Amino acid sequence: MPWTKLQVESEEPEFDENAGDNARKLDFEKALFEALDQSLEYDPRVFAMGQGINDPQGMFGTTTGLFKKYGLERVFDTPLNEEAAIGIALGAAMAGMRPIVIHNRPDFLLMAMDQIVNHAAKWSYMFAGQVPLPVMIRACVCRGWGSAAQHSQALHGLFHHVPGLKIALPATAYDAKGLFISGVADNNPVLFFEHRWLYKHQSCVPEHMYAIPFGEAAVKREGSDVTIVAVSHMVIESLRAADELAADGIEVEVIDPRTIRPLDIETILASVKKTGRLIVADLAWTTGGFAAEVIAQVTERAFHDLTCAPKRVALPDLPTPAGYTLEQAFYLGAKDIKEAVLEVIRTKKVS
Amino acid sequence: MPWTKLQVESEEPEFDENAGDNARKLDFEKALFEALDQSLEYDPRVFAMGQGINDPQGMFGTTTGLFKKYGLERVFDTPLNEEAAIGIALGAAMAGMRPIVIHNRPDFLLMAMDQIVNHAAKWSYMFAGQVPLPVMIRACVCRGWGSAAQHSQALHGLFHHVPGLKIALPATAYDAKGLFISGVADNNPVLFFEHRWLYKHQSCVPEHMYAIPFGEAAVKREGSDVTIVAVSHMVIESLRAADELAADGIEVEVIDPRTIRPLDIETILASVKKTGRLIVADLAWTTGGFAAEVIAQVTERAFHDLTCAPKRVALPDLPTPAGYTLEQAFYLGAKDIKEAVLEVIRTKKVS
Amino acid sequence: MFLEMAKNDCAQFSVPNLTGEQTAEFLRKMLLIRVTELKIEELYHLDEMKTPVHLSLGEEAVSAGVCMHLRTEDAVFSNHRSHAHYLAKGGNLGAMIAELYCRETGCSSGRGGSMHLVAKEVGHWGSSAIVAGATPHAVGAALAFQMQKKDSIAVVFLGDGACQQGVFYESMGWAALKKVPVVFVIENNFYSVNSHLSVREANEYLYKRARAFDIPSCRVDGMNPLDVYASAAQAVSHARSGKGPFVLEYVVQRWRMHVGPGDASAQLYRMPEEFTKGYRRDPIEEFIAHVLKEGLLDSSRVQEIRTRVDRDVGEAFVFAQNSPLPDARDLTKYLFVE
Amino acid sequence: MFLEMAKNDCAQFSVPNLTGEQTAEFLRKMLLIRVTELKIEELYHLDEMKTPVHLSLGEEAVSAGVCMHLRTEDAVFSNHRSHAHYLAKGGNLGAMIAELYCRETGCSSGRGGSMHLVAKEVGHWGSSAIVAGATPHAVGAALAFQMQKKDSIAVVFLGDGACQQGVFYESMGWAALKKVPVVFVIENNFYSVNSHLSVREANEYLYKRARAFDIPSCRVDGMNPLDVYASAAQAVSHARSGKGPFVLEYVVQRWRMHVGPGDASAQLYRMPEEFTKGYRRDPIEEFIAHVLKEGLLDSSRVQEIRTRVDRDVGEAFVFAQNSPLPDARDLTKYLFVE
Ligand SMILES: Cc1ncc(C[n+]2csc(CCOP(=O)(O)OP(=O)(O)O)c2C)c(N)n1
Ligand SMILES: Cc1ncc(C[n+]2csc(CCOP(=O)(O)OP(=O)(O)O)c2C)c(N)n1
Ligand SMILES: [Mg+2]
Ligand SMILES: [Mg+2]
Repeated sequence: MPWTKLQVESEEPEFDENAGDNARKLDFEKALFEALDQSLEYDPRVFAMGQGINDPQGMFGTTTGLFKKYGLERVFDTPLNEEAAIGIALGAAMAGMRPIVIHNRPDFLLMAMDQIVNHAAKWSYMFAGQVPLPVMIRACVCRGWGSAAQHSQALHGLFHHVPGLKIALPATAYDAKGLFISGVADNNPVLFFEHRWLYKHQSCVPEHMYAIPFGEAAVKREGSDVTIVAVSHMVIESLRAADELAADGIEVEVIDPRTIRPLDIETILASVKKTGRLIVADLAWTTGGFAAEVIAQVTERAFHDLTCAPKRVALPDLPTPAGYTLEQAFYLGAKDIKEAVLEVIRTKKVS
Repeated sequence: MPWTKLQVESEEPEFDENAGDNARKLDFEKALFEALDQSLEYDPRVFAMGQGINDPQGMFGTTTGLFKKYGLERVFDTPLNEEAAIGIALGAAMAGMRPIVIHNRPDFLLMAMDQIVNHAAKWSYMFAGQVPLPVMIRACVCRGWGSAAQHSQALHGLFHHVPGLKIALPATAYDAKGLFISGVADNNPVLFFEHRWLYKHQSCVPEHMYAIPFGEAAVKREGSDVTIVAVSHMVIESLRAADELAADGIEVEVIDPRTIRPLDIETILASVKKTGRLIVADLAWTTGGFAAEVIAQVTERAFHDLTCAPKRVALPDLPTPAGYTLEQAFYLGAKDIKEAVLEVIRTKKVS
Repeated sequence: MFLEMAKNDCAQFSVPNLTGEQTAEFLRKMLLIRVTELKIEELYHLDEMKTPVHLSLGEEAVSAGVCMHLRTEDAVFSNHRSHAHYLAKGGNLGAMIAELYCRETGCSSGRGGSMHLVAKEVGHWGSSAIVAGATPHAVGAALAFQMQKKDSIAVVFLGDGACQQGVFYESMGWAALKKVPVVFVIENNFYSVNSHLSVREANEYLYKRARAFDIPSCRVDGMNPLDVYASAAQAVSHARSGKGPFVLEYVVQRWRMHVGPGDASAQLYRMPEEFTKGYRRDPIEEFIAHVLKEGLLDSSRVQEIRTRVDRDVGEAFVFAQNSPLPDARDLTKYLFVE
Repeated sequence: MFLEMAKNDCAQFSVPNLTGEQTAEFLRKMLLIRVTELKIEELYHLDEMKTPVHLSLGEEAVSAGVCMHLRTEDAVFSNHRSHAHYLAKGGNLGAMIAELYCRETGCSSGRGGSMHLVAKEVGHWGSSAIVAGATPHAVGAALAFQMQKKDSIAVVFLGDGACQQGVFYESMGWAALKKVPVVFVIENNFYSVNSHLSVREANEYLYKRARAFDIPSCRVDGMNPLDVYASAAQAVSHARSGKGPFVLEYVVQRWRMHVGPGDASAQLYRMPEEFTKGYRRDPIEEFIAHVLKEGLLDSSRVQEIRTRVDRDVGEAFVFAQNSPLPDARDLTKYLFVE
């Protein structure tokens, strides 16, 4: 199938109820469903598997009933293991298939770390590009309701250290569909992280199959005072903060890299050149995470564009507590982003 | 056993052949052997296990023959698996033992990622500190000789993202022994990474059992022009670079955090305050690694102490190539550190 | 379907000789689990227990019957479906309910929630919500007991799903090699969430997995408390007497949804006939009928036990509901132990 | 000791009916492995092959005998001890030797080294140096063949050590469930590096592991090429005819150190008597004696094969030694495929 022939898009259309393709708003989960459905339809080499994929709930509605349309050979439930499941996907990819492996939570990917890090990420390099592994691995980050330490981790920061993987974290329904399709089209292993709180978010989603290229950030809001780089659900939180700050006359620029590997650092650097201030809002632990990397790259490459210390809005370095009084203190959102912005705004420019 | 009563040290003694305790130089590997031997001797709850631990070569000489002294119940070979081995160590720790699990290479720890990240790192927090897991996991980073992508990884950067783990990376024989003993004494899970190229390095190592506290950096060389934060074998490379640079009148300060979790950021900040320039030299991939974290912390907390962009000397974001012509280009050392120093020195101060 | 399965390949046991006290204690354990779970279910919709609960209703005989043979010094290792294991081993009821209410007085001080219970004082060192995650812990504890020359044993509870994780096989291999005192208890309820075993395994007789390592094993009707009791006696004494590991597969019925309240028959999309009338068995009612018939207990004693359990459960909920919540200022506490 | 083991529980096979051509090809495969490995060993001290080599000397019959039954479209999955598998499946000899010399003309362009060979054109999609790492790949490839309605099969070679990794069991479970055409070939040389199986397993009969999943399996004397041939024929045709997975355990002798050249008997610290005189068997010499005796080949044909193999190996080394090294400027090439 000519996956390379797919229409490439990158800017989210404005919703316009009279404008044909742009007249449709879709849930994030429906956008993912559509992307999977279209991928299965488009290329018989694509198949999808995962624990409970054929449940009535169907992985938060993103797979519901697809096995009826494509058969249990192409959409199938799996034994309860992760290491073999991912290794099997790799083997099937070697043999010419394009598997999609679905996991409920990134926490469970740790069982398959060897297959992902020692195998998937290295196969192209070790064999000089001769054996492509077009495998996409999906996992849904969970939050809240006492899910506790083993069922709530946002682990993109771990995988992000590993060369050879591509990592997408969509924040809108539009991006979700386009990045999903790019991920399936890619001939390399792709990790695709969804955040559970995004499933009901809506945006304008064209019906046709379109691909959003990896490594192209989206400026989700323009502004001149502070640059916020945010991923996944933190994009939503950042936009919320930006709205409130605008009321106080502070114009925040919100950049969503959409993929953290590859990372579109140029768009971030251009923004920091303009604003002089950088905040990175991440879903994951502070130490050693994606936020640290963005700060390192920006300070290495554009130190003199920064007028004050960069700042991370990222999780405290702790396992997730179960109790809701602790969860409230643990998770960060619009309020914390707003505070961070006010703090860097207060720092006077010294350049 | 009163592990808390152990003598605490932190500064490496000068070698002095007339000075009793300081009259002895020891190989890094012998220092580790001695630390393990003394730990086994000191506390009957300590035991050590690992694949090939009782080989004649004995984990690079660090375990050789110890099973004869302590019996096969306390120093024993294991089945060829990592996930169960580490899980078993955790279970034994729950039941009151203090296991040491030895792995030839960090690459293999990926098999046990679930036990390390989902279990060891979270047990204290999830159960409100009621169930201590005094487990030490050792692994030796390999380099060169065509070891290739699956047998050469320095993975401390992965684990470093995970709250609940302590991570030591000794660079000298003296530190190796003291950190090892601190690691065994600790009531929490500890990862202990050795670099294969260090085993023949010598330093002054007291015979008695001493503990080097985690979270205390060592200033391995004082200097006023540039701060280099380096770990493990990169400390040796940095000191080499520093020697050469001193000949050109450039005084480099080399700081070895010794443990990256906990990290002694204060010592690093104090140094940067003095030098205004920061280089981080790491064994691991650049993106999302320990070096990024140091830069993030320093720029967040001491932005105005920096007079120029910080810099990373860390591995290219690639799987390790097998071929030696590629290995030469892949690995970094004194030469690269020297170049980085010259580059930041060239940047004129703008404060 | 389940009834047939339960007979299928299940080992036969002669009726165990239970004293009146043992009978009463066994019944109390089962009722404690039953009444607690029903109460959780009853109150769950109030949204005060903000943590996912995996109920063991229908499966009570296994936890209770196995733990009847355990001493305080023995260790149990549990999973996401953890309440029954915790209670059967003697974990404090109030501390468990408080944990579900995410209170500071919870057994894990509100840090763990329903899937992460702990009761150190009775040999329960914390349960893991990673399927099969605790399996090697049990082998490690058993190894420690062996090193310490104790005659304690370790028991780990695994679901049928957990038997598909590689670490279960690695753990059996270690256990056989070291001949450690561990009993692997498989609660085969034929489901992993909503996925029936038949879509996950070619061979549903999970006790056969142990044959790979020459570990003795058998399949038992887990809905029959007497069979559970008798089979566990055998496995525990095997392990305790130094003969090494044992694997018990109990065929059971999970009455509820995978997580949360709600009748499973409404949701399980495969083989719902398993849950239609005639197939559902109640281990507790079967047991009571048996003990009354055999005169092991009289009906007033049974009533007395019921009353006591009801009271205990009621008190536990009151304790939990009135307990303080964790203070957000203590968020970073417990990352490490001293 | 080994001899006894080889008899112990080993399945018996009637002598296979080999044509002259098959005999010649089987012999050629074994000799190719033998001569190549000996040459590597001979030149290794020159430090020009800067990559760890795991030699299969002594184990040649297994790779050769199994691959005799495979087609180009069938896939093999290999491990750190990869040379024999690669050669037996028909991988290009020069490209392999060039890989050991870390040359750009190597099968992996000098990126992989000895443990990471690849020969896509003959169904070898890259070997993993993580013990058991490739096991699920074989199941995945077999699943793909099934989906693609091909009659190809997948074969994975595992050591006795690899049988201790959980993923082997997970993979068997999947293979049984999906009934995919995969053959698991265990090369049981009783050692993982220098650790004897007896310190790692209670039960050394590895073919029994398959019983956990009702996968047919047998143990075979892997030092006897005829038995290897006959047993592999059976397993391969089982898999190819849609009957699902098969597990073959071959008992073999690893003559050399775990890694690098050198007689194993000098170093293996347990049971060195296995390697003392009288116990060592040579599958190739046994095979030649047999074929000469049975008149399957005459001695001039045998000599011809030897000469051809010697020449091929010699040429491969010359090719490799004269090949260009990878250019450091290409370091970042191949992180991703297009
Ligand atoms: C490694 C891992 N994978 C997936 C899950 C998600 N999960 C939680 S419980 C469960 C089902 C477990 O089934 P089983 O072991 O049979 O136990 P049961 O729920 O039937 O008691 C699954 C898939 C998990 N917790 N851990
Ligand atoms: C997961 C993992 N653990 C440890 C190692 C180190 N290692 C490499 S080969 C080997 C021995 C393998 O033994 P076996 O599977 O019997 O194969 P053999 O070498 O005998 O052919 C070990 C332990 C590894 N490569 N991968
Ligand atoms: Mg179940
Ligand atoms: Mg072996």
